[in-house]
Amino acid sequence: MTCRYALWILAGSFCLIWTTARAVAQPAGVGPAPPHDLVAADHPGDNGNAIDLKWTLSGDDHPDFKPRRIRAYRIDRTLIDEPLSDDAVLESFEVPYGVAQYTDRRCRPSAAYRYSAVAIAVDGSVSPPVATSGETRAIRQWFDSSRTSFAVILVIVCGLVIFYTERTKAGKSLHVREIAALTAMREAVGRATEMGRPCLFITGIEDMNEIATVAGVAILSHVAETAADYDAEIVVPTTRSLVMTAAQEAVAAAYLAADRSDAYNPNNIYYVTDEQFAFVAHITGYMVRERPAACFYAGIFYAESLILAETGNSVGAIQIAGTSEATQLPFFVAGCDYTLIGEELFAASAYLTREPQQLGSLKGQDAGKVLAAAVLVVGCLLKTAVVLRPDSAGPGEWLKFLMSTCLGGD
Amino acid sequence: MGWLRRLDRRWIFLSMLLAVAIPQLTQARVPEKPTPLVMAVFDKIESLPDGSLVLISFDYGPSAQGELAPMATALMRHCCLKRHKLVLMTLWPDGKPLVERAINQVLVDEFADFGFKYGVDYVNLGYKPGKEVVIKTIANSFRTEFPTDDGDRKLDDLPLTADLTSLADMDLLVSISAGFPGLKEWVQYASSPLKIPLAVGATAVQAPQAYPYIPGQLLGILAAIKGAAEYEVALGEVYPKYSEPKMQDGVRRMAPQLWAHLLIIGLIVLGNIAAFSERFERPRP
Amino acid sequence: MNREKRIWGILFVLAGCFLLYRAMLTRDGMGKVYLKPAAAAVADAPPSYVRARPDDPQAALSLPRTLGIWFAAFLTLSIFSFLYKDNPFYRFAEAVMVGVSAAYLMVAGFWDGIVPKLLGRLAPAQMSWASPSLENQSPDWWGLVPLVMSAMLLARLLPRGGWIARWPLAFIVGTYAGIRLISFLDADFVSQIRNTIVPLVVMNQAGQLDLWGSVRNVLMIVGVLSSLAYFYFSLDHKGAYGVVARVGVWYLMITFGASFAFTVMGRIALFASRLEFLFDDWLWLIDPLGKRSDLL
Amino acid sequence: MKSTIPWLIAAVAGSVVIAAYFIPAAQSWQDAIGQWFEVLAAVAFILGGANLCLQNLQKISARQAGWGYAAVTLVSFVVTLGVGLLKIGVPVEDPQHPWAGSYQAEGSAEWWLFEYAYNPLVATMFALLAFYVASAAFRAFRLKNAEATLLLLTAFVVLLGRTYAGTVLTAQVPDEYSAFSIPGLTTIIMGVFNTAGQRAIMIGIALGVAATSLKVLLGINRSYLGSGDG
Repeated sequence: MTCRYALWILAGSFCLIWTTARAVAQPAGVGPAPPHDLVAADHPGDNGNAIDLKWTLSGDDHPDFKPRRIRAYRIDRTLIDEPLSDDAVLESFEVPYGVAQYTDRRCRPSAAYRYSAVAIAVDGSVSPPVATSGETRAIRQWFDSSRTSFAVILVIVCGLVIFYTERTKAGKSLHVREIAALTAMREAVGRATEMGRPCLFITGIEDMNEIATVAGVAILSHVAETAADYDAEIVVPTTRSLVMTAAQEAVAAAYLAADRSDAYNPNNIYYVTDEQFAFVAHITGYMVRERPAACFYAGIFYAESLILAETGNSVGAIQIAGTSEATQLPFFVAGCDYTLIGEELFAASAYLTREPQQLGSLKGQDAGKVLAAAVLVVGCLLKTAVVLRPDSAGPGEWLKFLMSTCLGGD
Repeated sequence: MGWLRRLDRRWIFLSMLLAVAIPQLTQARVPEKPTPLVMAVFDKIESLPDGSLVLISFDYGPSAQGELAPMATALMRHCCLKRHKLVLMTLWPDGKPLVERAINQVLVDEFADFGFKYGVDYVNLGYKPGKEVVIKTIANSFRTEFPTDDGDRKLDDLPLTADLTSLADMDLLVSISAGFPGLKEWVQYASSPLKIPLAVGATAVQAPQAYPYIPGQLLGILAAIKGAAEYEVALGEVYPKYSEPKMQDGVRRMAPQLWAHLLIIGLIVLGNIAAFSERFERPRP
Repeated sequence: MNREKRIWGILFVLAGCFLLYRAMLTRDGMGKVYLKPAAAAVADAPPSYVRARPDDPQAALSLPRTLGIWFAAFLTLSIFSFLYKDNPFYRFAEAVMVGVSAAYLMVAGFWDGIVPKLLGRLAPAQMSWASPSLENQSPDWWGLVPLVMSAMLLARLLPRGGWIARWPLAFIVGTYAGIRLISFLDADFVSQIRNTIVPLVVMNQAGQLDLWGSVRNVLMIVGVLSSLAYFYFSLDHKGAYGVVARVGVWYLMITFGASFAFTVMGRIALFASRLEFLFDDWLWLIDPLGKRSDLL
Repeated sequence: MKSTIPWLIAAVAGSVVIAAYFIPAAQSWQDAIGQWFEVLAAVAFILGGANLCLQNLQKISARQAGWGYAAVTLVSFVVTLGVGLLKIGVPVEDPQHPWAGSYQAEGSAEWWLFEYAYNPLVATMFALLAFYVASAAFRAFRLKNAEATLLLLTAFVVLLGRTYAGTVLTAQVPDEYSAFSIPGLTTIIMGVFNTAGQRAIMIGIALGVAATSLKVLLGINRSYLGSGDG
């Protein structure tokens, strides 16, 4: 205990000497006005490593002062109740002029800190310090409160998907509209069979950590099953080793499901290179030499989309593409026979399987869109009301609730 | 008009070659005028107090160099002129040599008179794998991802980075981006949560994706080679030395651009003439 | 076919003559790289070299880099030749590209991934030969997780036991399903909705109606809603709903047209920079950057 | 059955990650997983590399058509891998740690391959797009129906608006109507129509990703594990 007090005194006097020394170092009366009302508080809903600081700007820090008088604020942090170690005794950070808050994110959980702040003038002179009144500790919380509203949205959206999945599993029938690109897939494989030429399937150029690639592999497994049925050859060059692994599993299983395990050739699903354009060089070379009758692109594509689509077009292949990369959609739309636009890529496997659970998830997606549209409409109307009747409090309150509490904005 | 419908696409290829090669060989130039989105970036760099901390992330590989290198150079030149401190990094594995090249070209060679010192005026953090995770991490702490710089020197030993804790210490973030990870990730994980101004240079493909973020989450944008050209012009207006043709890579490349655009517009028109002539010559049954 | 071959033969000979003439018979030649020692940026760094003008007294011809320029020019032309048709040059360049790029990225994966993030974490002291900063760090046993998963993944190479490779794959797909679920809902779903909430009527500073601003906002909201309607799967595109979906398609088409045009720009810039490499670095036909001073 | 355990792994791992997003102490787990994935992807290169070698060796030994090119691929692969892993030609900065230099330091063999093979090849392949854009413009942009016309007109205006030609063509438009000049129209298209379209696409994709992720976690989609049932 005594030891602790000694440390307190030591730290305190150290602070005192240090600040006095600083104050003495420059002629009195030259320094700028200090900031005041420095308050420190635990940063809410975090892992206990941040403390929020707020203060009132120095009297010399005003946008009207030209030239500017204050250059920055320096905040010094003292660790109070732990043995002196070299990294934690005193730490300083600077924030620019005009800023009256800072979140110190380099705190240790539960350690006690004291802060002081000074204003630094443009000429380098320093104001007298202002300090926090007591000690502040960063506390570790269990739930990130800043993400509450998002948690609710997450539960609603996922809940909608699960709800509709369960409902369709229970036998409730549902209707989904036609997507031309998907109907055309079977035809394309059929045509390849007739012409005795291979089908080319590319699952994008990203790895398995992208959901669009997972969706692409799901579509691959259906196309492969059709190909196995029709006895068409399907070739899957990949740009990632993990995708190759997954695609091999998917195609092997598809051949098994079609009872054609004997016809499965693992050599047709192979790795080329991770480099985007080297991969494309290989694919275009393959296309002009082997002249596939059908080309499928499903996954994430970047600039190569147009090279693929144009080359495929020049060899006369039927081309069906789908990507979640909005920037590449125009090229697929211009160059391919059918295109799955954005969300349709993710809906494709549900369409192709026609399994009730999968179709249920589509319904869930639709419900999500209705929700989005409803929030949008309500939000816009509220905002319009606020603009038209700036004096009445009602719409403003509601809008604030919607934007900050529900959508987690500022 | 039958020939037009049966036109071998190699003639189109040839005309594209000529449209770009001829203006290049004759070194034609077309004037440019900076647009507001470019000026927003220019004014920001110009108005930051001298010696501010600017982080430039080279989020592109060699394949996008043609579009992005001129703006990287122009932005770096501007920062050098304002004596801003530069922290350079890349999120793309093949971007690493590009950062080194830019340093050699601009900081070491071109600004040799300014005597910029490594570790004092600029630091090259190099490449770290991890894509968007790197941004998320350095938003809280630089040292978790970058305990050392590219040359394995400890950040604590370099005067410029010794006090650097996180991205929040930066006065301006710049991402020169050709895709993922790039501008979108910088918006999502750095500029939005930390509220630090972010300027981006983007390839033409990326640019439309950036518009939804302006002006809330994005300061401004240099879109493709035109953005670079406009920036060079803006720079040349304030610092006359940079209005010399050899300092204006982007402007120089706008002449082939103009002719190629006109060619493409011409091709669209021709294509439609071909389509209409077909309808005309073969009346519907 | 014969005629085509003859024409190409003549073109090749002409091009060859031109190159020979440029390289041998002109005063300055072409496609050469000169270097000079650079002023060292870091005090104790080994000497490095920068490109120099041929007329610089310190300049020396660099043979590897000169060869490099010629090799790069050859590869560049080989790729462009594909536009005419598939040919042995293109096939050669394609083969080189696949081999070099696959290996280059593997090397990067090894030195930037496996060494610091796997070996360096498990045995930092032993790995300090590759990265001196690891010397004083202590092992991080969490590194065992990726080690075990890697071993499972490599089990695919064994004649039996390939099934165990599905486990790390499932782990990756599962964790990223979680990560993407959250990040897409947060960044794209919620934040895009939030960004789109704008007033239908805009007032200017003076409190008067800003007609143009209002029209913009209305157009924006109509666009987002109708495009969303296009993606709605449960209804056929018929009747009044069909009209809304059609408006959505129009918006999407405008979006695509704009994206297309924007992209064209970039593509041409890239092509221009390749031509610049050929004309400037290799053939020395132009010198926009003044790299060879007034030698041209 | 063979996909049940892997599915459970995926489901548990995914759920834990989602929960971790809301627990301050666990928020860094995502980063750790990201690093594990980097390692795993780097190790997976061995699978890809083995597959690449095997494919090409098969072609060579079977003397398949074009086996010579397979040999070129194999040789360039082995050479690049060798000089990169051995750091051949990397300048030694610190004599105590001769292996500490970067594998792609300027002047090294790997750097040469990057600079004079990898880089020009990749950039040229990318540059081919200029030609394909031109042929697509000729072939695909036809006034077939209302949708195609809109696509075409927009492309037309923006193409013009992004060059000096656009500025010149409508230079006579007075300032108060500048919105109707070509650069003005470009700005409106980008700011209003493009933004609206992009946002709808983004919202749709976010829902699609969420549903697909859920299908992975719930085990409805196991195709990547080789379960043929979707």
